[in-house]
Amino acid sequence: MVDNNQLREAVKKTISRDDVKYVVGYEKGTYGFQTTPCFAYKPEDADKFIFSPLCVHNLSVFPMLEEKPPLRKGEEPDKRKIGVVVKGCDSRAIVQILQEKGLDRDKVVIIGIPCTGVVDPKKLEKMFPGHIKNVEVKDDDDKFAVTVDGKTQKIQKSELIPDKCKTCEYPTPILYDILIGKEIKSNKNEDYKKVNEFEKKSLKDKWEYWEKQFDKCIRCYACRNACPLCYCKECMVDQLNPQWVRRSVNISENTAWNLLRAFHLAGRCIGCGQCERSCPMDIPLMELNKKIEKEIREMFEYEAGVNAEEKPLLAMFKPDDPEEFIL
Amino acid sequence: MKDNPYQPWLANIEEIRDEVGGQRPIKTFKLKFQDKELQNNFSYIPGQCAMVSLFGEGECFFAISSSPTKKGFIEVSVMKLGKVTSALHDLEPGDIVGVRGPYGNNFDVKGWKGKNLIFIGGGIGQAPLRSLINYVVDNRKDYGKLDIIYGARTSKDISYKDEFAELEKRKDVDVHLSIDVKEEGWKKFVGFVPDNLLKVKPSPKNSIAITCGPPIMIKFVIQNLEKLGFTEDQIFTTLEMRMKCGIGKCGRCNIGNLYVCKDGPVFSYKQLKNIYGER
Amino acid sequence: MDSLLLSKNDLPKFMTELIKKNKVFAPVESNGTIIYEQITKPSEMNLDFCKSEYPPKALILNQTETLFKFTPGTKAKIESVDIDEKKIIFGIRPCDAKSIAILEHAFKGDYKDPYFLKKRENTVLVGLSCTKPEINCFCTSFDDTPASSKYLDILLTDIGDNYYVEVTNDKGKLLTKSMSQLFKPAKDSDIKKKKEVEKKAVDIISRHQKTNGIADKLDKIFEHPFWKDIAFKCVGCGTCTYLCPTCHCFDIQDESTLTKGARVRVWDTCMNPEYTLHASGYNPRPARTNRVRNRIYHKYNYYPKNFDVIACVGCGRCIDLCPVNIDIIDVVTRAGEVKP
Amino acid sequence: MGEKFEPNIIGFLCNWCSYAGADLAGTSRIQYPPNLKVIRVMCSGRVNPIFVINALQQGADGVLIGGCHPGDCHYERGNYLARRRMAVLKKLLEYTGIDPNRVRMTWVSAAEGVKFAEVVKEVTEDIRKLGPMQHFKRENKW
Repeated sequence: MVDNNQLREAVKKTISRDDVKYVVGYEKGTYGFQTTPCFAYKPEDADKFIFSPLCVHNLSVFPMLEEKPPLRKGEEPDKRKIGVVVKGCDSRAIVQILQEKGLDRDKVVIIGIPCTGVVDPKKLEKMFPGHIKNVEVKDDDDKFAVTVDGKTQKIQKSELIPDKCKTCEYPTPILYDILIGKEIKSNKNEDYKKVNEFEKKSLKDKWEYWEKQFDKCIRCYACRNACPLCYCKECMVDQLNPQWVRRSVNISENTAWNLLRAFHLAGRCIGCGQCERSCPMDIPLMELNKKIEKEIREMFEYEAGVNAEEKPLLAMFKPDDPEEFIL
Repeated sequence: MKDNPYQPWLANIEEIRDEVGGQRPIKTFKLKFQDKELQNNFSYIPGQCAMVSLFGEGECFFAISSSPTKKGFIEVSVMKLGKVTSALHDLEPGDIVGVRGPYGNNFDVKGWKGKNLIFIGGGIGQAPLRSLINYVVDNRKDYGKLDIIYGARTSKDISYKDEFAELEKRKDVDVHLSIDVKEEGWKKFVGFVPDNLLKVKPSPKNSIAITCGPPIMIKFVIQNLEKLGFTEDQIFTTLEMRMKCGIGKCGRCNIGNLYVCKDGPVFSYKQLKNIYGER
Repeated sequence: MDSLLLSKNDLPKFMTELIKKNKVFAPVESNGTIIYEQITKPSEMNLDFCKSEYPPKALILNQTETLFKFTPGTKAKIESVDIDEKKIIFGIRPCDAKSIAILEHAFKGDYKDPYFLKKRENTVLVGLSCTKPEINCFCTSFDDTPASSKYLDILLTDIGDNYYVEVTNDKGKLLTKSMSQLFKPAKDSDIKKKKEVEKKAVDIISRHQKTNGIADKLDKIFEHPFWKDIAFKCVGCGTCTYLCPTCHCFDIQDESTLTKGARVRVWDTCMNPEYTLHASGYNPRPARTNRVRNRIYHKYNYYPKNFDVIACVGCGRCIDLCPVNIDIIDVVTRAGEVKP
Repeated sequence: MGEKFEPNIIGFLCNWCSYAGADLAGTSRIQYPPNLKVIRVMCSGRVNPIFVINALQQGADGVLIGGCHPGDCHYERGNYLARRRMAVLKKLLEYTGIDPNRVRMTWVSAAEGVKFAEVVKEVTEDIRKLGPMQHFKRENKW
């Protein structure tokens, strides 16, 4: 359970520093159970900051979205830091970006929040449909206390949390400047149950499943744009010369896009689930990401986003990497 | 094709002229429609544009740089920049391209009769002006004094060199060329186009100034024109944007509620001041 | 306008007849979401829904459309494509039908878009009144109701045992006349029942957008810092524009193999920086603020200026699916309140 | 139908070893199936998975990547990096229901003409058994 006052104090303190441009955190959304990213430019702005199990967004995407307009003559670049409120999983995204040198450590102030699991907005909306006002969700040990129109109901966490939280190994941010509350140790274990289950299927069944999923894709690239780790200046699908993936929407191009997106996050995806949450067509993108995560754990004993000093997975090797598939 | 604005007519490349070499070369393509009747009926006014496509590569929106007074062909000048323009630069005479148009509005050649015209161009921005200059020169008696101010980075970057030489020979046209950086053997003005404009000092009386070039140049040219006493409805410019359809449907070239492809590319400074939007 | 009754028991018969002679697209449940797909028998339909996530505009303004075919390279030839397909969209909601009428403004005018207009002409819209609007529906903010027949050829409204059928034009009449044995004339009591159903649906809608004078207001606040406030949380995912039933922007690209090719038009989104990027590297809309503002202005200022109608139907898709809760109801209402 | 299926295989061979190995096989007149269409790359590390996916899209039934033996890479580590990449890609393909045997990798040195021919034989036979690649081939339906 996070104390909102403590969070606001920390944000106030951070934004009062001269070398901080703004702090990004969460505030209440415009309707229903929504929360939304919010920005503090001055200490008063901190008063709207909250943290609750509804804060699902991975805010570490915002430092990467910063536009760098060309400087006018004699103009100094804005070297101030950006403050980010992060949960355990979100902090791994920052670690991973630091590892890839996408961001300098002294460009961010990390306000860490030990997280005991967020809710899956889709599951919540299904259970309590159609509520616009007067709703709240609070953390209550192994339950969520969901308040709707003054009536509070306690619901087992396992019913509402997304899959990623069920097996979360890093509830406390790995890297932080300020920690709100006490560290939490995880007793959970990533067992890749779903992946193992799916692997047992035949190739034909697997393709049948994915063909249906990829067929739904409308190639809006929301998965890419929402992902904190998709920060390439020019994405390979936007390249025109050569044009690897055509823009027309059909199973061939959709499959190519989805496979390449997953591959480009190999050893980089930290499992925040932002892509799947943003997908308007509900494609289970995390299943692909988890599969790769499992394989690199098994093959290379590597985990993304835990050690900023390590080299990126695909930029290094060990002489004894598995090679039984090589002729 | 007539009832489908997306489908281009086929045209043969008659001739390709190198205008400028170097990093960003410019070539002028002389195009002739395969359909003779169409070629004879294809009418346009200076300032209008056409969509030129290379099949398999894509389409680009260009100002028609030839004058409608020269019949039997159209010309476009292309700077090598992106995918399509690079592919166009690899073409040879005889190759086939697609052309659709003419699109957009035009310079008010009728309304400007009897007025003094000042053309201020920079770099590839001369293309739409060239069409107008040739038109005006071919109808010379309809117009007052003509001043052409043109600048490029170096003397090698000056486009339409031969035509400028021809114009310079004429007594009824004043040509003021400039280059940005000092060069041996260059006897004309050295400096930026807006400065050359101040040196030439055209009178605003009964005059129209038409400017086209890089955005930064246009900005300072307009400032200097106002200094010289030009009012905002005496200044005209042409704009460019990324375009795909050319007919105001695809949405990307809007400045406010106007589409540059359909409602532009020619705008008076008065219009530009009154619409808001990114450009 | 004709007012008729169709017994609910006769709906399958009606649909079977339609399918016999026409390509019929209807709401179908697939992987937990509703999409409009071609059906071969009435039982494939699912009419228990509010709206499909993927807008039915895609049946007229296809996401991928072949403009024409060609032989690539420097010795090109062109071949036109056939666009004469006729179809019926059954179960389209009044809001989605309105969106098609709004889109039509953009595609007619000086240059007529044959692909959209032909398909529009060849499509019969058989609508179904919406009886259970969801939390983000706000069609009533545009003087419309979930049971308005204005933009449809035929509108069916569930009034208990029967569908109350409104036939608004000749296109619709042609359909109902060919199966006149299935329809009975409606009585005054049925009209009353429809009104009740309509009122009930209207009452469910609890979110409203203040659109009064919004176009004029936007004229005054283009440079307002308010837009930065709104846009800063945008991650630029583009979901709002892809799923918007009134967004019409597209990209045109050539696709080719060595021997054949086609010019293809695909949906595009103004939320992508690449959308306006010039070949020279210059971008007139480089920042999120520019792009988010352009989206709102296109709908609430440019469109009213050009075509006298707000390009929003209040379906709420962009609000439902925005990953960061940029809420167009809230944005526009607040824009109406900021001081210029 | 009735015509025997001849697989189309794209080979990305590294300039320093595998390509030279293929050359040796040729000059030594060792027979190997003509199904392999070779694209020379400077190093197996140059092979971006996008190449592989794109080849499969454009009508290849299989892809063979040839590099130097571990430790022999002209650029010291290119083949090691390629090995990691392809290991991940193959797992990903398998997970989505595409037979990972369509993407093969081999170490062939400049002296191994015989090995090269054998590898091509094996890969061709394997892919012949798998049949044409149909999962996400471009249909070019215009």
